[in-house]
Amino acid sequence: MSKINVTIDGQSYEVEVDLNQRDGAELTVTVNGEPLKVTIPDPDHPENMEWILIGHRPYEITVDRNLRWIRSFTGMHTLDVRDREATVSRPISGDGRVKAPIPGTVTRVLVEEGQQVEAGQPLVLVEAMKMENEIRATRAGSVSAVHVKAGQDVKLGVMMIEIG
Amino acid sequence: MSKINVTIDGQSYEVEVDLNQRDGAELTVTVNGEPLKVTIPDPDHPENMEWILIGHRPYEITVDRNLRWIRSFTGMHTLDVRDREATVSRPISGDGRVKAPIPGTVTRVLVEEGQQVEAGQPLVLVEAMKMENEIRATRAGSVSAVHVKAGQDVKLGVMMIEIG
Amino acid sequence: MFNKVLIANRGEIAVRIIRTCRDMGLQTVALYEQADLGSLHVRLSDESVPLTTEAGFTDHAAILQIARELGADAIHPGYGFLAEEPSFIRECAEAGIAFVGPPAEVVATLHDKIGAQERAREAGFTVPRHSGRAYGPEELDELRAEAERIGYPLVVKSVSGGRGSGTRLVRSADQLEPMVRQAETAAAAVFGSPAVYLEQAILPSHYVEVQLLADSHGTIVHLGERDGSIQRNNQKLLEESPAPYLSQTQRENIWRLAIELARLFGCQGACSVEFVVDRDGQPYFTEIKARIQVEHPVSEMVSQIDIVREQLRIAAGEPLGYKQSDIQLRGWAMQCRINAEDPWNRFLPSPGRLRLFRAPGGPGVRVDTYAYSSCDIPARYDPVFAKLAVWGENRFECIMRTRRALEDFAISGIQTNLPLHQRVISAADFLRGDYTTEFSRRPLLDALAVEEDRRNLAVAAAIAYAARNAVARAATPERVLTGWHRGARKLPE
Amino acid sequence: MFNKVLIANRGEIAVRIIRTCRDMGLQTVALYEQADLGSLHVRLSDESVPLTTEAGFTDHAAILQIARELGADAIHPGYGFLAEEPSFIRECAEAGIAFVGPPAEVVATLHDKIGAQERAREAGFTVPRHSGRAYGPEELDELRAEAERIGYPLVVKSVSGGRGSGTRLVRSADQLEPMVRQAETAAAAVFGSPAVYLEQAILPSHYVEVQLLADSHGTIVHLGERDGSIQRNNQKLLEESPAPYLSQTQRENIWRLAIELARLFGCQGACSVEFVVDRDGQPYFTEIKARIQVEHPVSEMVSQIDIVREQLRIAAGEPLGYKQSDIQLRGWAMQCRINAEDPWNRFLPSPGRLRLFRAPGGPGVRVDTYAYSSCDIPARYDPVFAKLAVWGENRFECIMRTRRALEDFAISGIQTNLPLHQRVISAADFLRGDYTTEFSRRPLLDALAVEEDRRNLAVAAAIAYAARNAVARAATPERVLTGWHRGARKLPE
Repeated sequence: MSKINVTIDGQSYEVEVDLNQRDGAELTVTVNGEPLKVTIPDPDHPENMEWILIGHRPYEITVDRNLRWIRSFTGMHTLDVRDREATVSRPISGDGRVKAPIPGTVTRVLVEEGQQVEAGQPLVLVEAMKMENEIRATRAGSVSAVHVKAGQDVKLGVMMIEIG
Repeated sequence: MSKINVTIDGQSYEVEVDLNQRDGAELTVTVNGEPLKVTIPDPDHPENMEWILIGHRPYEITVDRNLRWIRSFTGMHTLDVRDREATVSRPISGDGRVKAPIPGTVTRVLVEEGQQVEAGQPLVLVEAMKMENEIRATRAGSVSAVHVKAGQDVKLGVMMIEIG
Repeated sequence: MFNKVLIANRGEIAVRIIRTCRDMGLQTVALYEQADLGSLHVRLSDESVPLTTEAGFTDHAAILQIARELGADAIHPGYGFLAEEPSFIRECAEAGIAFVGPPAEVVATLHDKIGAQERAREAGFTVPRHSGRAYGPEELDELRAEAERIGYPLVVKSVSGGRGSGTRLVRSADQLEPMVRQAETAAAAVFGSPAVYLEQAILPSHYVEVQLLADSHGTIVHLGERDGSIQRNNQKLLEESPAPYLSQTQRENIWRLAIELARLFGCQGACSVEFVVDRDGQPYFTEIKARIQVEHPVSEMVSQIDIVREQLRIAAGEPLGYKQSDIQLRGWAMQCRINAEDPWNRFLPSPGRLRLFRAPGGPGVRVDTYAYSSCDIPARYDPVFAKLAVWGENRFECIMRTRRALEDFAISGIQTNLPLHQRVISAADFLRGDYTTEFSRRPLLDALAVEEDRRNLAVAAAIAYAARNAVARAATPERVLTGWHRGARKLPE
Repeated sequence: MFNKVLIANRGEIAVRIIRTCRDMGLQTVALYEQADLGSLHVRLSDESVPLTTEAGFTDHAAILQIARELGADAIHPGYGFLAEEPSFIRECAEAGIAFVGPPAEVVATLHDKIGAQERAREAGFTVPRHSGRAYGPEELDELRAEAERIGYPLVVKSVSGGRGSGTRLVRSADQLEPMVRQAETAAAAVFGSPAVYLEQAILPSHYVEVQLLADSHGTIVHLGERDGSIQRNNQKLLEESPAPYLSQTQRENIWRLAIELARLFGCQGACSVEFVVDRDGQPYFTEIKARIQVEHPVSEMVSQIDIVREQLRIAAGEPLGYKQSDIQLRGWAMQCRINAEDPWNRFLPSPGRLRLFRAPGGPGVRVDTYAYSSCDIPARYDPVFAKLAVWGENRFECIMRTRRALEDFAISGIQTNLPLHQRVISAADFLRGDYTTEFSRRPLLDALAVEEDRRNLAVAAAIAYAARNAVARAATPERVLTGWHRGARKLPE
């Protein structure tokens, strides 16, 4: 039995799940204390859980590897998942290291070392998929390092800018 | 370097292949002594070789696990593959054991123990996928055992009839 | 219009009906048996409910119970299962739930095929000679006498039948007994009753059916005719609209007959009036299917009318709102039924897990299916798992496009009848458009490959062999192959 | 007609062109760069040849060499790359290979956008005010003066441009410099030249383009108009035909203007004449695209004419063989461009490997794509990897069906703009059909989910979490979790 607190688009639910109490593909969970029948087509391969029936309602879903979002025909929803019986350490976001979120070519560097920047301020322009894309500051601060220059090809995840 | 004799729909070709002599996805093989350029998109996963370029011509293919047939947009072709540098033992077909080639329900048994049958003679009717399917003798001989009766459900591969 | 429609069916037709319901803004309830949990209709519906009894899709009470509990105000039966079951239609009426199909009495009348032909004959329509009643397995002598009266060749048909199961052609008297026994066995296995009747076989002939829409206010329109002569094992394989061998006069005559027959029987909803047309162009009325047909997409393509939408509108009591002259039939359409069966092994069923499933696309191509990459094709149901429908401005363009689409279909993991379709649309009489029901009775599986393709596929096979060998070697510990292992950095002594 | 067509393009348009070639019985040659080896066009062609030089699809010599070696007698350029390159068209002519598109001089004339507008204005057509010439990055003062003459708001456009890159809206004088710099950077990055010109911005307005077919014998017909007002980042997102806000008089007027303009410029083949239509319904001619457009399927759906086939017929010198009155525009069509980009992360590109790709199907739905389950969406090319085109009898049916088809599209492994499309077709002004180019300038990503869906998805997330935990535990040796291990059958001491 796991007791899990799920916050979706800012709204929280307490869910109790016991995967060992399955009857074939069916399972009863409780949500905020109320029972709810769920059908899991392939619970042994959770990385491939492409869809699920909650009550009678089917959802085709994609769940982020880090459980930060869930996507369905209703769109993408932000998630915060906490296991009430385990200490879950979540990766810390928003540190000052700005990495290339896409592979491409740097077309312009918009900041210099030492410059003050606001969170969300464009730092670098990267051309990828025939589009020019703004890469923005993950937080406010002072630019402590610039690792790229215009014309340079960058791979996914390459460190571009550091904000101190 | 492997020297392979391939007979397809009754026509034989000598093919020399050395997968270690690849240039990226490209590879040169020889067929009946003549060189031919081949492009293999994903040679490291041969079980997933869904398609191949022979010269400039693309083929989407399915190759039988036992190399008995190859299928493409041109249809299905019978294969006989022999490695000239290895002794390849092929499974022996046409023994007297008639197994269920499909799961279904036996609707009628057409032969009795001791009866003489010809190769290709219908032995059992199996209902599957809403169709009645004749299961036929794999060779001529005398029926030495009948393991099923009308009304019985059979699984894939279940022994139904033995011909002595 | 309804609020929520329960679809009492599975497979591609359940997917098809769900799509139109959603296009109309109607909620849907899908049903599934366990074997079908992975099928697409379960995912595409607003609600999906398991059928847990042995009877499954034929369990009237369970289905009506689900409809009531979930508040469905209409039930669409698709084809097969409950589509032509008068008692179920009456139970729907009693439960205050609309049945998407004709009234129970109409279905009952049409279901009695011998009676329906008699009634049509009395009203002046031409029908094939047939036996006056059905016969059980113990009545072989009576059946033989009746066969002599009708004359050979003739067809043995299941009274409970439909969809070709339990139908056998008998060319001469000595074949009668074995063919009747086969038909009885098949009918008993598939429909639960062995009773059969006899009908004059018209050879060679064409199977022609006219697609009709009939509302509850007396308007009946047709959406043109379809040919269904190309069959295998009495199952239609490829259908096209229009029928290529009919003259415009013959065509219009058949349309007129179909509408008159539908009126005679009081048809309502979507129905198909079926004829056998002999070599001289004379149509013989055989039966009316008072439900959606597997091959309805070809009529949708030439008429641009959504037949399922019209079924729902008619069932809700709406008038069609248009006349025959408002309907334009345009271009040409064909449909190939893609079956899970092995053309190289006498078309035995080939259920199993799909590895790859990539449907063709582009202009004029439509695919109806419950399948997708990595889904299961269950052994429990019939082998049609996809339908390829193709439209072209004329028959030539339609054939060329169908050929392209068949080549582009990528399916692995199971065997399918795609190669058979490729042969059919390359056959000379199919290309000429003067084929008959005799088309089906000849082998069609000679290879299409040219010499160069065969050589290239031999190379592909050799590479597959070499690559598999390499993987097998890699899976063997290195030291076994070479005497080396990771810890040994010097030559073995 | 030709024997063998080389397709000098990639992606969905290469697949699209190959399909029609095969429908016409023409052999095809596909080209690919290494990043595209897994794309569908490589597999669906009769022959596929790698492009090995850095220039790839813009390497005239390499492409002509391949065409000669393989005996191609025509080259179809698709859109982008070589579609509007006069020098390449001349080189094709010199090599004796037909170019599927207009003559080099026509393309050169149309490519000079300022010149083309001037010529149209002199012939009496209404055009937006615009700068008399293009300006380099060093001419900001001259550009500023010209901007004052034209007046604000205005649009900065790349002279080499097309497809929206390097286009920026400037609402007031203080924005001019930053927007010009942005446009220059984008234009230099995408097209290799930073030169820009200015055009009066008409706000609010509609983007309307008329699809034409012009043969080499003087016949020009239209296949109706398309709206392209719904954009993101100056890239069209959703197109529809007909344009919902035009009166029949306005519509017929625009058709007539388009045909007159095509005649003025000597267009040949498939081309689109583009207008900006102001609030009063006044159309301003902006430019002519003398090539197949990304959004051509909506015109194919309302006209039932295969535009690629007509391109090939025209290039082979055939007359159209039909008049305007033979063309019936029927129903309504929409197309959604499905892009590999992340709507929750400022639409940054999201290339990568698809895990799942299941396209919607059924009546009235068409998908053009180079993708399939488990293929790669390369980072090297533009983010459009699929196009969903939907037909309905009227606009309401078309919208409902588009909504259904968007919901049924199953794609995982990358992020896509499907959620954005779902918002667009639910927006009130889109539903009313009176939207303008201002539509694109507002946020559209508020959630559509109702409370119950949100709760259900929370449950799904909890189950995904629990299931992953269970697997992670199973992968950890048992003794680590419990203090037990397989060999220890007694309690640890």
